[in-house]
Amino acid sequence: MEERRGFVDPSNVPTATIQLLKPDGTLIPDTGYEPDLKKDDLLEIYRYMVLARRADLEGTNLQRQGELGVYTPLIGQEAAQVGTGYALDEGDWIFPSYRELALAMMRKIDPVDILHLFRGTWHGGMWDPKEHRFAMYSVPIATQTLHAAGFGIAAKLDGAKTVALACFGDGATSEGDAHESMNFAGVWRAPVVFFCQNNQYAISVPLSKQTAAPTIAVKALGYGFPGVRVDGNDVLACYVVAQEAVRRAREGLGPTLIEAVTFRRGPHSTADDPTRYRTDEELKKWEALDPIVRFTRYLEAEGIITDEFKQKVEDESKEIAAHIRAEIVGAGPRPAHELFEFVYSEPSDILRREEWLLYEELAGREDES
Amino acid sequence: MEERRGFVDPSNVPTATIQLLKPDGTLIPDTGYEPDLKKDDLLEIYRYMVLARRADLEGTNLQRQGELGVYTPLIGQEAAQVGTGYALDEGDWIFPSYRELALAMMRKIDPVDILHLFRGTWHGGMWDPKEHRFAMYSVPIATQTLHAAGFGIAAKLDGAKTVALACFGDGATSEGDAHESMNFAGVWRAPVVFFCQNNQYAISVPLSKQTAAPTIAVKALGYGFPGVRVDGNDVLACYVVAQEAVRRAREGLGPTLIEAVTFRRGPHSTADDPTRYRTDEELKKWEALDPIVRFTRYLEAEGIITDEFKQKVEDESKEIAAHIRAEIVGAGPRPAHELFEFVYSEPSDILRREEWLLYEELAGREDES
Amino acid sequence: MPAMTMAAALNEALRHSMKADQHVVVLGEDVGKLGGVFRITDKLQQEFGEDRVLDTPLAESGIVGTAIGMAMYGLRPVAEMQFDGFTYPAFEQIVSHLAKYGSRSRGRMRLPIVVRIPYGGGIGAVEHHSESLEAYFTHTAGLKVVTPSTPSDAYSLLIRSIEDPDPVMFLEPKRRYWIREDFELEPNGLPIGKAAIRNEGTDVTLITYGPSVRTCQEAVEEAAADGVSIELIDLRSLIPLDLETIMESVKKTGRAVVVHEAQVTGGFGGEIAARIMEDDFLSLHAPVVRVGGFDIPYPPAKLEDVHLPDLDRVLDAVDKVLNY
Amino acid sequence: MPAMTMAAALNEALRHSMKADQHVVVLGEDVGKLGGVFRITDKLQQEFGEDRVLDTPLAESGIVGTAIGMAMYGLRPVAEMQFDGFTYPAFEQIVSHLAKYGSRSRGRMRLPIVVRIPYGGGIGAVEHHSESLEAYFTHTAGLKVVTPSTPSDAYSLLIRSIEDPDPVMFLEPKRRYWIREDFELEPNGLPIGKAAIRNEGTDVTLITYGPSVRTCQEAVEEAAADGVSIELIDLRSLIPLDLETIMESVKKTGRAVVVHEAQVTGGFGGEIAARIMEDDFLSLHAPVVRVGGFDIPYPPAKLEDVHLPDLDRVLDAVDKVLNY
Ligand SMILES: Cc1ncc(C[n+]2csc(CCOP(=O)(O)OP(=O)(O)O)c2C)c(N)n1
Ligand SMILES: Cc1ncc(C[n+]2csc(CCOP(=O)(O)OP(=O)(O)O)c2C)c(N)n1
Ligand SMILES: [Mg+2]
Ligand SMILES: [Mg+2]
Repeated sequence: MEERRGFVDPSNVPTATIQLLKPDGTLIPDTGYEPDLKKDDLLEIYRYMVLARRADLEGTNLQRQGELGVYTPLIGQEAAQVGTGYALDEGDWIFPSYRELALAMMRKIDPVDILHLFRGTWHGGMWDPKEHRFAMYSVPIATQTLHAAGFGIAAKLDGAKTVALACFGDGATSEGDAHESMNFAGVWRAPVVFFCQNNQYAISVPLSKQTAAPTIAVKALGYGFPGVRVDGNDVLACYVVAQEAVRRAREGLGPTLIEAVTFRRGPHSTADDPTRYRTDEELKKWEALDPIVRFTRYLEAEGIITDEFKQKVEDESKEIAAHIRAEIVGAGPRPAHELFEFVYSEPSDILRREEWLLYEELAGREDES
Repeated sequence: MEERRGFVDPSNVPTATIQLLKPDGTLIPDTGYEPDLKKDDLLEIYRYMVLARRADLEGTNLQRQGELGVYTPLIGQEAAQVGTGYALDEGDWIFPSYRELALAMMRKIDPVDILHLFRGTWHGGMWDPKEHRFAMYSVPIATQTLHAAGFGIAAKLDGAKTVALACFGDGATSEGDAHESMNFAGVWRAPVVFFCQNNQYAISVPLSKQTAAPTIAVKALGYGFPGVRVDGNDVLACYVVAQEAVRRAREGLGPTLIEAVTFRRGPHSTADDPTRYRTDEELKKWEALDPIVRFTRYLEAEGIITDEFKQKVEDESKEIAAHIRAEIVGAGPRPAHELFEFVYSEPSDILRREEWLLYEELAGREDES
Repeated sequence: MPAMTMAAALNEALRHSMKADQHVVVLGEDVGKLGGVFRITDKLQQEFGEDRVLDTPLAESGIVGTAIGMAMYGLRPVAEMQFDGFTYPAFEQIVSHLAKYGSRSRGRMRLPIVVRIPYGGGIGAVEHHSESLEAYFTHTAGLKVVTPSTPSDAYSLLIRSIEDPDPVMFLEPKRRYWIREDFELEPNGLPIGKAAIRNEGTDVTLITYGPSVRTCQEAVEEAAADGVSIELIDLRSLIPLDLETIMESVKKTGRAVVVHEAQVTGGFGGEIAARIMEDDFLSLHAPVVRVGGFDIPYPPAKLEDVHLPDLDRVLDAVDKVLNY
Repeated sequence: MPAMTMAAALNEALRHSMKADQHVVVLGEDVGKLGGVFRITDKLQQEFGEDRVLDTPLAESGIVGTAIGMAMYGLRPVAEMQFDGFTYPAFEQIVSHLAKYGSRSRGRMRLPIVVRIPYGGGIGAVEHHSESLEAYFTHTAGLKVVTPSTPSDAYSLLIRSIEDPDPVMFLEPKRRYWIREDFELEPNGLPIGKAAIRNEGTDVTLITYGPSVRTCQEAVEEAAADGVSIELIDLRSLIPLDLETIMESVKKTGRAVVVHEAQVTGGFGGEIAARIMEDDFLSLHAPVVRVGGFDIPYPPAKLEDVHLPDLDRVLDAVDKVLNY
């Protein structure tokens, strides 16, 4: 970094982005990275990306049909999530925000359990966080990054090798909690991978209005650990970078900040109208960089994937979609008593009273009808 | 900055500190900085440092005598504040935390008005912030940095050339508000100078436990503006660095983060017991780096200062101390009605009622006695 | 003029204030190009430019904290919190500075800031988008707390809040954004601190505010059909509180019910109930009964209807105080 | 054993819990080498090491947020907020996660976290060091809110709070840190959620908690000298609230006064007053009267004595309900 009379200068921050695959799917030579992925791994990665996209589409469809209150589409970010998730061990924990469908599916969470959140069945989702090592969805921006930091610090204190993956967006980098989490994790050199999906927008706000930083990755320097920019639509690049970050974490070298440069091709949520703030060209440009197309071309060119396998995955994705529809369409609410059941380990007297009041009301409603 | 396979790496961050004066007071050649200070300026800087130290000592003394509830000594940080403050214009605004006595005195605030805060006469202090372009003291750590950012943004929107100086400590850099303020100011390229007095400790917590960042200055990169480390016990270095930051701000180039490396030689506050967490050697080392001694040696060696002038300043400082004692010792409380007067522009009915209640109580107390 | 929604009325109020005073600026997440997620700031950036309508980074403490700095410079910022549940990151700036700066500076530095917050439930939203957080502010001296229930009042109260020299937490009942009313675009005569009697009555005083006013209006009609005459008070402003209007009504009716969406325990209803009792115990023929949400985190959308006070819950309470 | 201060009792409670359960960790600003600004964590880092007693960076949202992550890992964190007024940066983590994670996860992820907060006034401190913030938490479903008034209770309640499976806001009445009591270092029989009757009486029920218990005890004695018999209830836990003990007493006395330091408007006193009225209006011979601070930001030290409820203000209220 050049020093202007002793000043550190943002204009000298490297902005290069790690890429292994060109958009046409050809492997870039001499990147210094060599993914240690066998054929089965590569096909599994392909499979997760395709399944996630299909389940995601179903989320959007179901919202359009009135079956979900709202939905936050993932489309375009499959490589970032699957590449990163593939670098984790089963026992590692994932701390999602609200767009981590692909990561959730990699953790064997039924997408139905995610969509129930958006249906309004239950806040947080319906899965067991301990069974899946996948925290509940977290809507308040950046707050979950602190949970990941705390989890990582606890693992470190415990001498465990568990890694925590903190998922957040470009907009989230502006929140105080994102700052505090990276700072805490840095101080303890905790095994945390900070995984920022820079999809260029926070609802309508483009990155240029979110921060003047030359990259998001450079923010890591302020916390004393490395940061890296990776092409978020290149699943192999996302994998190798995450693998390095996970290795560092597991070996006790501390956190890494990954900035996966990608694009949110859908609306922020189904309630959003992106035509108000972004152009068609922008969208088209990123559609041309589709992560699944890119990876498929690579697999095809290398002769790794067969039409048969593609068909198998296509069939599986249809099954998932059908399963989602079957479970979500017309699903009833949870029984009302659950509202009182989980507030504390034991409901208080006042809560019990209120619960009785509700039953009386509900009985009254039934009498009327 | 070296890239390790595309990673930005904190181990390559420059940690050099800008210094113009050696501890023995000799000028370092070829620093690239040439302070544009005339003799009168140099003497004025000397004067402020000496007066601030004396007023500060009086704060500690008065607390020891039971005249103040608590006091947060400044000793050791005079150069950082006076050097920086001297680079500001009169119309620029200062946003202090609670240790900015020297800056306050440069703004012609009567130290008595500061000490009344510590006496418990009035929260915030007794001065008029608009008259002195000096915001009220701010105790919640880092919160005032956002006020400085907002002020700077407003000035920018207004096309004004006013600069906002945000004062905060090394510990404050951990708070979300410090992050958010630098990020906001960066986005608007607002005329804000972020002035961090890195005095090595946040109460008992040393910088090494506060952050793993190689420097505080490097945090600026994450907000897209320059950062700089300066010897905070070298008043000339503090001046030139602040001058550069103020110039950038005034010319519309945006914020700068200054890390003034110094030491809090006193306790955190008079309620604190530093023997629990720091060594005598550490203190001694920094006493040897005393900023006033260093600057005096320089002024003497250059033949700028006379014994007569020193005496004059010494006399003035005694007057100030006497003035402080005279005003503070035994000072009565503010009249109780003021508690109600300032809550809103107009007290509400309920407040008026409560005020009456209080008067009845006070009358009752008098009856009893 | 044709009937206008509350959302449009708020938009017009902002427009009015921005035209009337060039020191008024609007800031928040997505308030610019997008016009806010509820379109309350729709087209304002087009009309007034990026220097008057600021899309901020995603940081609520930053929004309120910089608004404070802007006010110190001399502006009159109107800050938007995108949803109730995202106000909490700004809590320190609100409680420790926004509420206290006037006092701390001995009245020399007032902060004429409005913090607009769409609040309350009933819109089928995901978590954190349906919070009734007014009680956090009514317990914080130095803040004014205002909440309209009709489009015309939304218009007036927002203009008056922006003109107010003190910080105002302006709570917008988001489930009522789309109710319509036919009214002149002129601030009405009611200042902040004055309640509105939405229905005169003699049997019971029903006290409420914001989103629950509508529910209570239905209760008034339903009760009237049963021959029960309810006096309906819409508080409009919780701080300052128009105790006079409340007490006059209770003196007349001898019975009172307070309704809000927030959980009952620790809610503002307790404050009103306690004040009524303290001020005029002897007029009361029955205890003041509170109607509100349960003491649970706001429920998922599919269960919010069992949580929110509805017509029946209000009428049950009215019955209870009548038949005490 | 010799009389012990509340500060020392809290220190012993932490020591006991850390010995009893290796998952208990303590974290906060200056809790390590310094032992906390009030020395509540004194010597714990020496005894249990830096892996059990963590000096954190200066960031309260960070402290509570990482405590949540630690609890998710399986630890039982005890987080210290250095002062009441510095809890606000953590408000979002407290309200949006600490309080709600149990519900959100359908009971699968409970957060057994204690957030210790020295609170209240009376120590002659500078701004933000004397806040009574309990009402913010009592209005937040999912939190338990506990506050001791004596050294022995501080000891018991802290141990029980650490054992509790739910998040507990543990409010320590800092002006009472130095009161002394002679007691066995054994948790007493009273669980969280049970109030203590500090004095049995027949004429008036005086309900209070935390720092005000002491003030009310003086009032009890003073009133007794005048022949007035006060039943004094120390709530110990605000959430859950021991309504049973309160109502039994009020049924007996027919008169109640509630005392706290917090500003009256929106304070927890309103909740108690409203509940008493709702639950047993007919037993009341007089309105429940609230005694508290004024509706102003906490005053500067030199004026705090006129603000804080003192013996006289309590006795005035007792007179008022007696002579109603
Ligand atoms: C604390 C908080 N403030 C505001 C919101 C409203 N909100 C929801 S998503 C969003 C944008 C998030 O952008 P980013 O972090 O880039 O994630 P992305 O949605 O792009 O995945 C905002 C402002 C929120 N959920 N939480
Ligand atoms: C939000 C907040 N948390 C905690 C405190 C208590 N506190 C007062 S000063 C201080 C340390 C500040 O350290 P630093 O920022 O380095 O400033 P210094 O005191 O060294 O000048 C702490 C923790 C506070 N005032 N505000
Ligand atoms: Mg984004
Ligand atoms: Mg410091």
